Amino acid sequence: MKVSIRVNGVAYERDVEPRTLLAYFLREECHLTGTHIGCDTSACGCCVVVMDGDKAVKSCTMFAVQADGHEIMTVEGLAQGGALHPIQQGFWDQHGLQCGYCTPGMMLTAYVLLGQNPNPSEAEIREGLAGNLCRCTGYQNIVKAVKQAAEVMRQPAPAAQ
Amino acid sequence: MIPAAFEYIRAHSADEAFAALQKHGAEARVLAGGQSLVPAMRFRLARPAALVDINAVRELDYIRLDGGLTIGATARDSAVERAPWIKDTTWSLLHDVSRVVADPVVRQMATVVGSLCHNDPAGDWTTAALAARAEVLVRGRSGERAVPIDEFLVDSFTTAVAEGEIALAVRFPGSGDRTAGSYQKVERKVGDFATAAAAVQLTLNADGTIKAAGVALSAAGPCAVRVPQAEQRLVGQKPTADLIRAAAEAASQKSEPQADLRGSVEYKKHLAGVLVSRGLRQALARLGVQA
Amino acid sequence: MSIEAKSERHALGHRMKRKEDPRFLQGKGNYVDDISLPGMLYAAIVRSPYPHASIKNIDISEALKVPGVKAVITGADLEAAGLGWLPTFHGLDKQMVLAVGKVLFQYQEVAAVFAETRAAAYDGAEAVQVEYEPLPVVADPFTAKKDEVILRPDREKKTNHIYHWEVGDRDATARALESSPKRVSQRIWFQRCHPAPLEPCGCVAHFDTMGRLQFYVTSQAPHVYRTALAIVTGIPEDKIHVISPDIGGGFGNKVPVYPGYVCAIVGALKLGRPVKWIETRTENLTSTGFARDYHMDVELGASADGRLTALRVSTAADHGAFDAAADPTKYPAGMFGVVTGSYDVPVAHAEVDAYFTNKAPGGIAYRCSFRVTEASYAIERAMDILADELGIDAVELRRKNFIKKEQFPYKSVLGFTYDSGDYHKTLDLALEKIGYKALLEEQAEKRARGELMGIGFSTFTEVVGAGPSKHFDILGIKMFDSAEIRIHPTGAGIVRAGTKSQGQGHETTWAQIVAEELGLDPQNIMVEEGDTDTAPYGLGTYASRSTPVAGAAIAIAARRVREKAKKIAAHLLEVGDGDVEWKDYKFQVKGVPAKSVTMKEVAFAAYTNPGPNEPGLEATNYYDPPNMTFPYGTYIAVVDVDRETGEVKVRRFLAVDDCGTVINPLIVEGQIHGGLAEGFAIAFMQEIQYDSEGNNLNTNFTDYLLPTSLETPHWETANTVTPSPHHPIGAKGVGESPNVGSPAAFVNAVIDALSPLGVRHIEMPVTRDKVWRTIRDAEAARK
Amino acid sequence: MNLQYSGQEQIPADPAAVWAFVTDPAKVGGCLPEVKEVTVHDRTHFDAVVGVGVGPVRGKFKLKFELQPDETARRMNMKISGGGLGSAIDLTAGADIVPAPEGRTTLNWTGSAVMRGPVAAVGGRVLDAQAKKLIEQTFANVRQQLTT
Repeated sequence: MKVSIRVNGVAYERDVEPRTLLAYFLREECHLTGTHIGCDTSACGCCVVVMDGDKAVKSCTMFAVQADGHEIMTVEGLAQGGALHPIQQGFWDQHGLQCGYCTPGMMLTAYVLLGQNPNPSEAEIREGLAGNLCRCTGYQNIVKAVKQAAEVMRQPAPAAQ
Repeated sequence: MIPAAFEYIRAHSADEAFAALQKHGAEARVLAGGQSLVPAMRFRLARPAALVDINAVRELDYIRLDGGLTIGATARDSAVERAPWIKDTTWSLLHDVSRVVADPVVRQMATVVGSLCHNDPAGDWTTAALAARAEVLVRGRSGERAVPIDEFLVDSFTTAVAEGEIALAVRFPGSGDRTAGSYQKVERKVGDFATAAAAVQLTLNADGTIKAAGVALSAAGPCAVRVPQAEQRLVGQKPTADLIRAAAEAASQKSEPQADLRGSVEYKKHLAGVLVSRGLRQALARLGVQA
Repeated sequence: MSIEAKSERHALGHRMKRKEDPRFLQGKGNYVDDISLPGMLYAAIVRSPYPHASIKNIDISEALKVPGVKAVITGADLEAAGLGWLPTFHGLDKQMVLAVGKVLFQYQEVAAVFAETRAAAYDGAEAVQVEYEPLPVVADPFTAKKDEVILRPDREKKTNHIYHWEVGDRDATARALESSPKRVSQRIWFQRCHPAPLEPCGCVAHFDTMGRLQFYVTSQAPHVYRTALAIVTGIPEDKIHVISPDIGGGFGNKVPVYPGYVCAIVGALKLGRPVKWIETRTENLTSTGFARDYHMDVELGASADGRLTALRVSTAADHGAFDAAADPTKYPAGMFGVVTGSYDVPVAHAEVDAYFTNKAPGGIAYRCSFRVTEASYAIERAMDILADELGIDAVELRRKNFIKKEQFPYKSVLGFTYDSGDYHKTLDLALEKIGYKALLEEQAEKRARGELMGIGFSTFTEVVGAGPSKHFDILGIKMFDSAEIRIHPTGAGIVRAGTKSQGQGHETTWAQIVAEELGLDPQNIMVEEGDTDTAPYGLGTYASRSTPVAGAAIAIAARRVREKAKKIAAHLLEVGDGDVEWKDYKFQVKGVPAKSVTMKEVAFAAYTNPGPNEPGLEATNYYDPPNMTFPYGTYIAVVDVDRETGEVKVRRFLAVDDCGTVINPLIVEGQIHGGLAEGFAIAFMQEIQYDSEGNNLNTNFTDYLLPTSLETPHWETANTVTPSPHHPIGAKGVGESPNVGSPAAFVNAVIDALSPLGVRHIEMPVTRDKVWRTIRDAEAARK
Repeated sequence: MNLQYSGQEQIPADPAAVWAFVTDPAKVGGCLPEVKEVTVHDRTHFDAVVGVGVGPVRGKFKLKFELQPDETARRMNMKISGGGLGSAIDLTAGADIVPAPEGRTTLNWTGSAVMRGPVAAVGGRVLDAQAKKLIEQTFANVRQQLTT
């Protein structure tokens, strides 16, 4: 079946089997391998991407055909203008990642979370990230990273020169 | 894993969806949030010949305050969770559920109606729907009909939605102010089905006596179960510690859980009582009543 | 991109941000499933639903008809090719690649399907028809012990008993226990659990135009894989190139060689095309290396005033269908002999008997040195039980029996020589930080009100850094590790090591060690691991051995570079070698600080003006550690227990670790946080359970539970520094301490909370149901 | 996963008729719910393919049946083994044919099922209902067939 999906601003037109999971579409059709797969049960969140700018979805619990005509943002779309996104910077500064496998999904869930709640408490961050699993960090530095990102993102953007 | 092959039909209207289901009958499944269906398909336990995707059906993507509350078939759990009015005491039961069902990411895809149709024995929305005496709007050959939730939930993973039919919405009756509820869930971790859970909905009279009561349990039978004994015990009474104890006792008796990795039968029966009593206290507290 | 970190100071102990992060943050990590080769096929494995059954027939005809399916292989095909079995790293057993004759555990590999797409491979696997005749199931070591059903007739000895291992003085221990005024004993089970890294195991096998095997695989020990594959397949080792790309967590799960890997290689050989095999989560949990599953009978003897008189531990180990524990050859029970822990035990005896059962093979070290977590849990749990028996504070009992600072190096009665430690100091710091006195007062008040609050301790010592060649080998290969350092003309450089990071941050810490030793900028020291063509031979990363072994190799190689550099510096400074000294990260003429050259200048000269010296600036070291290292710590958990629901709330958790010299505090803290979270999961929710029919009940993440950010407690950390005297930079390794030490702290806290009810022990995982039933039964017993 | 079931059917036919019916592989096979095909091998052995379906879980189970009639005790035991959905299922069912008043027959049945593999692990609750249905329905259909 023919689908047209905009991923990180680029339109991908492909002919796919209906059973193709969005995660595999992104990895194998778009060659965006930052979206990972860690389970079959919509549990781990390694595959989380952003749909239509405001929804974090588990792309291995969704078929590519469902994303037809939609806008998807993957981890590869986070950094803008050659600079890391504040969320990426936060994860780096606060040592919010170790093996890096859960990191893309974790950051994209945080991206949507901060879109809805620009100033979350530690408790709200922990609640908001509870759909993503991490085996390495014990979560504490991830929470710090998201807090740092929230603070940076709340600053008014510097006036262009 | 990758699901078995299937035919994909994208519906753009309720009519299209209904037509497609009529065409494919038992071999078709409706794809809404897909958060239970897709994993089952990945294990190839579910292998529908056709999927009718209703996510593009705009007319079903709504949450309407119309005296009561009507939630369309493609409205997400997260939409309920974030609705501006959801913090009103009247809807406290639904607010509670919207924050503990599945996990925060799954909730952004999962739908309330989809979870009712899946009718997992340990479901959250099914239990809340029982306590709140909701009804499900089902479209069949003879047109649309409103099915009271007690009739809708037939058996494990089985509902009153027949082959070729589709559930369009769920309607929670409005019961004015002086109504509050509570959802108490014990889960092993976020994203888990309930080890045990209790949904409670109370409406008080001006004199402080209980006008209407809804008490239901999750993971306590083939599917969500109402506890009429508790409801009857509560209605007409002034809330007291003894009354709550009696209702909790009735719930514990009514609970017929299965032993599984989440817990033993005795533990789950015990929890049913504990959670109903905690739910009643919280619902009353939300109405400014201490018992 | 503006993501280059600015230069940082080189010294050890600096909180340097990780050099590897930018690629991971941008989704540019390169994990094995990201590797895609032209013409690549996908493999799927047919697995047995039966835990024990003979195979009557395998019909692949339908599978071959599935569109896209290229080939199907079975055990018979492999046996014909002499590839039916593969040796376990242990060296004491072998494992079936694809089942022949019968299956020995549920989800065992029975056939492999190769197809054009992932989906077609699964379609094909589904179409393979296998006829089984069920056989009686042996689901635990105690049934296995009876030898009523012999699971491994292929073995010489017709018994389910695999091995008996013991250490210590059996008779003296028995006598000491007999004559001990106080004695406690407890059966303690460390349940079967699974490392479950978020990235499952997988590989891509490809024979290049030169007929050389290019093997990309999630391996914690790539060089050992190369040697093992050469032995198994008969392919000359020079024709095998193992590349271990970025790894999404290992925790021990990615040490063994799995049947899927052999199948992928056979498929690539047979079909002349690259083959990718990536296991599903279910395959990961049901067939790859599990951990623990030790049933330990622990006995402690003590004087009336609480001095330990003897320790005896007798263990039944459930190894599953094959003995695939990745332990050193001479240590079938790993380092279990460290079971005397942090205590000065006068006499002890430990023995382990291992058995085959109809369960998945494994027995790997899940984020710990071989079997150290089991040992640490046993002694730390037993100390609390003894304290309860003696009616004295668990802290006082520990303090009284700690090995004293002045006793180091300390020779334990079970044969280890502890390198260094100051246990009292670490304990005192922990008590002060947690505010023990105030907690005890709060607990007293709560108990008066009938509330259940618990404070749990674990003052563990682990043994890591395997290991000295006289004792340790894997498949006969001594457990050294290695480093090779090259400094380029501009003062940048590359270090290659035989280890393989899975998130531990080697690309940063290895660079920091080199930077410290050579006074260069760590940002310009590239670290390369995991490629057997370029990296020197090493035993890999597991059992907290990277820093103790490879870290030492790197420091020593760097010092060799410095020695060479010193000669060139002398030439540049126009003085004799003897007149040059290395000071403040540069070479200077002794007593004339003004006359100096930097390593950068020397590096340039090494290629442009070496003088009488051999050009170039590089060195290699293969490090054979003289001894193990012994990191330790004091962990304290504070919990509240809900009587009604059995819910345990971990209110506080403090970890005070001593891992010797700290290379990078940022990374060490991260390692501790992560290990604590895994310890928390093991204590409260993780278990691979089998029912009496041999069904695995925890086959995916809806039933094998990983805690989320919401359940996971907030971690408080602190540390003391007691360097290892025998390690070049005094470092001991830390990655596994938190996972080794924390389970006992959690469980001890729960038991402390329940102790007013007379509860002494509860098995992990400590579920709400278990806690509630324990409380109910205890209260019933008191009525 | 080990499951136990039991039940009773009142049949308006005499024991001899009932016995004749339950010892006939073709007839018993025909009583299986959602039976797709039945292949009789001999007087005590037959294969059957039955559809399974509860909620989202749907598929086919290929089952081998062995009838173990005990003429004297008027007891019929059935061994059923097979699988589907990547899983294995072993069922045993037993029925006592007991004479009842007015030439009727009481059929007391018991059944137990052992489920193995992904289905047991993932769809446990679903398949419990399924195995129960399989046995219950079979005996209910036996009554039906003998009633009309």
